[in-house]
Amino acid sequence: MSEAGLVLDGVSAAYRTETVLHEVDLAVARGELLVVLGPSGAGKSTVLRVAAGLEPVTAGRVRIAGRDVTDQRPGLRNVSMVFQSYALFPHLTVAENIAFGLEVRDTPHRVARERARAAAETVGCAGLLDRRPGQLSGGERQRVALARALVREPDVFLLDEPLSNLDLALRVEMRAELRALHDRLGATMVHVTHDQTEALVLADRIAVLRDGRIEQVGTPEEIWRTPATVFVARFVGSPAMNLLPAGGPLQPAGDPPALPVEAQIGFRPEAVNLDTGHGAPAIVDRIEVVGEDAYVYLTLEGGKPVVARVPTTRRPDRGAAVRVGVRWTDTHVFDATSGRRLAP
Amino acid sequence: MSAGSEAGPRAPGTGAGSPAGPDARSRRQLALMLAPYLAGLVGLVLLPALVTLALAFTHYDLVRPPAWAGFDNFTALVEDPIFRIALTNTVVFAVVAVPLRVLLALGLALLLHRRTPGAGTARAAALLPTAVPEIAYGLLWLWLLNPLYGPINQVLRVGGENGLTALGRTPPQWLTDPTDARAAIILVSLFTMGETFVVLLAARRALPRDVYEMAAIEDATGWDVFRRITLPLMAPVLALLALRDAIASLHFTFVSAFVVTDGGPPPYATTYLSLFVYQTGFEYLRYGYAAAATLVMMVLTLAAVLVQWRLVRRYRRFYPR
Amino acid sequence: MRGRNRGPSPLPERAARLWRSLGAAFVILVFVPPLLLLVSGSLTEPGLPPSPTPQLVPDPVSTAGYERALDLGGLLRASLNSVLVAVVAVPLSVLVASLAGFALARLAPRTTAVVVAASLVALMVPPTALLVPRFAIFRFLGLTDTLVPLIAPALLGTSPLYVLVYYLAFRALPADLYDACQVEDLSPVRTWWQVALPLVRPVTAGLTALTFILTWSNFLDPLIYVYDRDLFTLPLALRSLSLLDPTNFPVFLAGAVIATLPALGVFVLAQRRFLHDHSDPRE
Amino acid sequence: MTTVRSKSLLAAALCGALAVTGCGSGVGSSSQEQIKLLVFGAPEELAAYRTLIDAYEAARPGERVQLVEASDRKDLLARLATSVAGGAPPDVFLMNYRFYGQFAAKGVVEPLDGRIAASDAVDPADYYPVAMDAFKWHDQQLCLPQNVSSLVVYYNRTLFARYGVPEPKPGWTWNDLVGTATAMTRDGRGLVIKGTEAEGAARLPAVHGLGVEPSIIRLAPLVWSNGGEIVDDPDRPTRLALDSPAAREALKSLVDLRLAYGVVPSDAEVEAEDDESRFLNGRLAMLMTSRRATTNFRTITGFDWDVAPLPVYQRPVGVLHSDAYCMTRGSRNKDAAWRFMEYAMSADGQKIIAATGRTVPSHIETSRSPAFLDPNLPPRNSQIFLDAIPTVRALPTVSTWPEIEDLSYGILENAMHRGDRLDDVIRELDAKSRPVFARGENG
Repeated sequence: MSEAGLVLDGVSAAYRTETVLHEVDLAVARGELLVVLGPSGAGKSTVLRVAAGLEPVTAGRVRIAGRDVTDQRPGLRNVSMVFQSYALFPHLTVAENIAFGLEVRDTPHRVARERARAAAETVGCAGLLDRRPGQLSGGERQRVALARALVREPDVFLLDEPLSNLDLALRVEMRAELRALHDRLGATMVHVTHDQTEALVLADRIAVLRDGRIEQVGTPEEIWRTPATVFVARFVGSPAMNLLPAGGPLQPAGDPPALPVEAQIGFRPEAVNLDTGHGAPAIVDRIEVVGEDAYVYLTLEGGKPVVARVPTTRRPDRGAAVRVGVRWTDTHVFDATSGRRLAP
Repeated sequence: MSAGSEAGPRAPGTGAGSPAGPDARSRRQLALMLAPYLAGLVGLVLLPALVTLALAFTHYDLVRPPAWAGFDNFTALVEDPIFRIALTNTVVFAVVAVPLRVLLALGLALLLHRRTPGAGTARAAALLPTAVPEIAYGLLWLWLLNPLYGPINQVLRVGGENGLTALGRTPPQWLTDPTDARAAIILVSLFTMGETFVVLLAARRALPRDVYEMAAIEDATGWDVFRRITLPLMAPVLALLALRDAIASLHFTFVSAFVVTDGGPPPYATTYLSLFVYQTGFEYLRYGYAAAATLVMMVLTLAAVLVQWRLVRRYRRFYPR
Repeated sequence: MRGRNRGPSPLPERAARLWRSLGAAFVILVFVPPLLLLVSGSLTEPGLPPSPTPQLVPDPVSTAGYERALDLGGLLRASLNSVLVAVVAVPLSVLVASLAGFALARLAPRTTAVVVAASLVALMVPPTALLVPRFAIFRFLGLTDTLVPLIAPALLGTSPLYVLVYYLAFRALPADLYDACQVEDLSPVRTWWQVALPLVRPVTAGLTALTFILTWSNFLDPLIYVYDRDLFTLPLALRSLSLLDPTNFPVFLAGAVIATLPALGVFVLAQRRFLHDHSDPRE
Repeated sequence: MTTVRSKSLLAAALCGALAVTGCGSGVGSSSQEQIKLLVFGAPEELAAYRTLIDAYEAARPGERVQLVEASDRKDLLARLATSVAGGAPPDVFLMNYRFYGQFAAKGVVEPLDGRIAASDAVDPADYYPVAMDAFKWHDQQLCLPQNVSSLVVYYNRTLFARYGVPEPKPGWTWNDLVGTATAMTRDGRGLVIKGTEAEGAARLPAVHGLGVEPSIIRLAPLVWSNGGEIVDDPDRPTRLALDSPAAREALKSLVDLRLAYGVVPSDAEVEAEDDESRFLNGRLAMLMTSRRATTNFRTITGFDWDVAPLPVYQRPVGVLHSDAYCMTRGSRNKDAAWRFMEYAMSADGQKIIAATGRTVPSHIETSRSPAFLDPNLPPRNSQIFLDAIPTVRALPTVSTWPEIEDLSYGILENAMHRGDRLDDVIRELDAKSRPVFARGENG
């Protein structure tokens, strides 16, 4: 890995008396876009706030661009942050908002304004410079917040669910722009989200967080193909991965790997085959049609649920008896007690 | 009032949610709900005030029937040295005490709005003097300010000799020196800014937290944060409070001047308009004249209010909703 | 300064908290002594030559000031009257203010604008300008020399300001809430009582305390409208004590303590509600 | 004042409020033949009036008097004016002749000549004429004086004995007063000191020689005694005129008590402890005031005290202090009010008030009776109050006199304590009093 842009080294953090981060190790390479993914309450924002210095650490070190900043106040860390609410100053114009960080650092007024204009152009909000936040739409505010973050050319960008307040179409559009911006700037970015699609689309690498602990760090492909834990496996992907006891009603086809006694097998809905003549018998409970695809919710004998994703045109009827088949090559095996991945 | 960054609430009843507004039955009920207040407002304030203000154009001594006087009372006011002094005293008080009160309240709100050891107690302490009934408060200060035996001057004299302070100076002559007495009245008024304090405390707490975190990331210093964020965000509330205080300052000088200094030390050092009106109206039986002074007082207040209101309006444009 | 919202890493955080605590201690040191002196002064033996040096604990501690104050000022009877007035006037006033504030928040904007403007004008009227015409009204109604003129300001919500505060509070409630009530066909009175009022409890607590204090310390009204000594309220009784010589300070301070304690009590009870520390909303 | 409709609206609202609370009705507003007596005074004085009323109600069953208490003159004026304007005045009020002028001029006070003539109980000849005359307005007797006091010097006999200074004697002069006061101004160790500003800061007197307030009513007898006048024309005054040499000299003598001799407490000392309390606490050797202080001084147990006549400047002159019962023209119950006034003015009523020590009875016979001269109650020398009566003069009666007293007090206080130049003081008194006199009406 090249020189690190941001390193959390065994960082713990607490809110009041409750520990919200447990010895988190995380290294973000320079120029990398890392997405921190996790359900709400997992401590995602705390990771950012600790990196920014808004939250004190109770243990561990924080390094930015090779400097140990653990004891530095936020202003000295040379990071910038985009808040979920954007945190624009309502009483300042867009230009003043963008230039704020420069002006409080005593950058000459004209230089600050020029750089603010340049930053605004970069994110495409140069036409809004004289407006005030109250007059902007959600997407425009988002752009202003981005411009404000990048005007100072910080070592690390911290983005706290910046897309969550936008409607779906805008979110998709901004997602692409954000990725393009990152590629253009080559900046180090840490992006927090609970949206797995956003994470998969945007990230160079994803760190999955659960209850203040890192479950897995890897490229989107690694996260998708080889989830390290049951949690990651089920959190990424929609509908979530099917999970059954290894010796249960459904036996995958092909050569089984060596299995311990207590194991679970997991397979994504895409891997399920309803057309095979063999496999475990199941009853179709309900069907959700989402455009070309249909999700078929089934119950195996013994009551275990399974979801299958099939082309809409080939969906079974509700109440139909089908046979559920899956292959070992599409199956993940987890330890039933620890939830950790066993093979491969 | 809160200057939050998110879209503000719609005015209910006027919003798109209820295009027809309340129906007739509801309107009747709402009118009934408003009725007691309207009766009180009109019957106990507006009509009596109109009567008094009409009497400003008469010679009226509270005893004989009023006689039309035109603008006599007003021309007499212009030439009345005591009125001029009272007016000056009032304006000086308002100009000095109102900003001091608001600034003190703001300082306390900013100091105490967060959880720190002692902050809760300090908040309560800052509010307590406001809870003391006016007359009792006047009595307390009458004693505190006693030039020889009052605790304030006794403390000031600690370490000094022969009735002087440790610095070898005479302690302030609160009740006998005109300047010191004016300062005393201002001091007395400073302790009762509790209402302003509470409102500012609430306003400060309503400010969005992430804006401050943003500023911290930008390494804005305390002064920058205060000047560029806190102050502008709280400015509308501050302006309204200053406005209210300016109006109220015409009234809250009354009891302290009435009980503590009795308008003195001579000549008229703490005779404020409120006391002037009371004296001329009720002690010298020149009610028409006092009414004229009241009218002048109200016109001045109104002018001050309008000026401040325009400033607030100008500021309000920053927050289109 | 205090502008920095969140001291970031442990060290500056601790320093900031320390400074704030020191500041809080300073505030306590400035604001509490006058009240302590009020109590300690009232417990001084009256008639003794005043001590030449400041003392916080009087020597000897004496309740003679209280005895004389109760005796001279008729404070017991006056306290009873004050309580009577407050018990009737304060709830009535809060009721009137909240009803009116709610109606203002729901009525047509034009009506509201007129009433709000009239209320603002009313705020500017000095109390002295109202004494004589009000006397005429109360006499016309045969109410002078009763406690009614002291209760009457409750019709105004005690101060138009309080009505305006309620108005702002009710207006700040989400419009959806009122729409929902309308859909449920809740009458305005029920909306006020069952939905709006419970949502502005801190406002009610604060205004109740302020109304109580204003009513409790009302001084000009009883001075003019009440003749009968048996109807005197506390401020009027204190007024006669205020004419005692400064060296009789234990007596009039005792009176001041008696008048202050109930007001302080109400305030302390109420401030728990409107000054309550909300925990920071966090992830 | 308001339209009938809004009144009835208000009435409805108020009644509604009362119905809700179920309280208020039945308080006050009794339809009995009760009269209202408006007085002001310290708590002890008010107690004296309550005694008088109790005695009256006991002596005349069926009569009811309600005492309306104001705490000071200003409160009394405010109440009286408001209630008169509102159409519900008290039936009787007690007021000093210096202040009744504004009500007399405005026709608030009911003339009493007819009732006096018809009365068996009140005979004008029984009362000191100087007091009766003070309440005549345009030759009508408006009020009946309850007392007739003058300015005297109270002194602390125990202190005089301790320092071996001879006590004041009748016929003593102003110079004697200054000398005595100087000799009685002592520091904590009992040494004679001068309490003027120059040295005052270093050593504050523990005992002051004399207490006298810088007011017109204290200055007037001094000026008169020196052959001067305080106004330009005592019958038709148009200004305060202290510009005559005699008046100027008297004024200088008064302010010199503080500025030159330092025998009078400074303004800060007076604010800290007024003269009456200072005397009461044994730290004032002499106090120039009227009979009114006696009630308070009778509570003194720690030392012996007495009164001496006012010192003579050139010739003996005193100044009248007198309060009277006045009946309001708007009273609904004038006969009952008159019956009470008759009682209060009778020997019985006068004795009750005199027994409190507060008054010198205006009833000549009572003033010479033990009710006033009781040798067992201090001051032993009460006779000097009576001796002074032939020489007392009244201040001019002008309807705006209260304003004149207030404005002159401020100016004189600054003259005495701040040392304003006398010429400026005299000019200011002249200039500022002119418009007030011009607005006034004379009786």
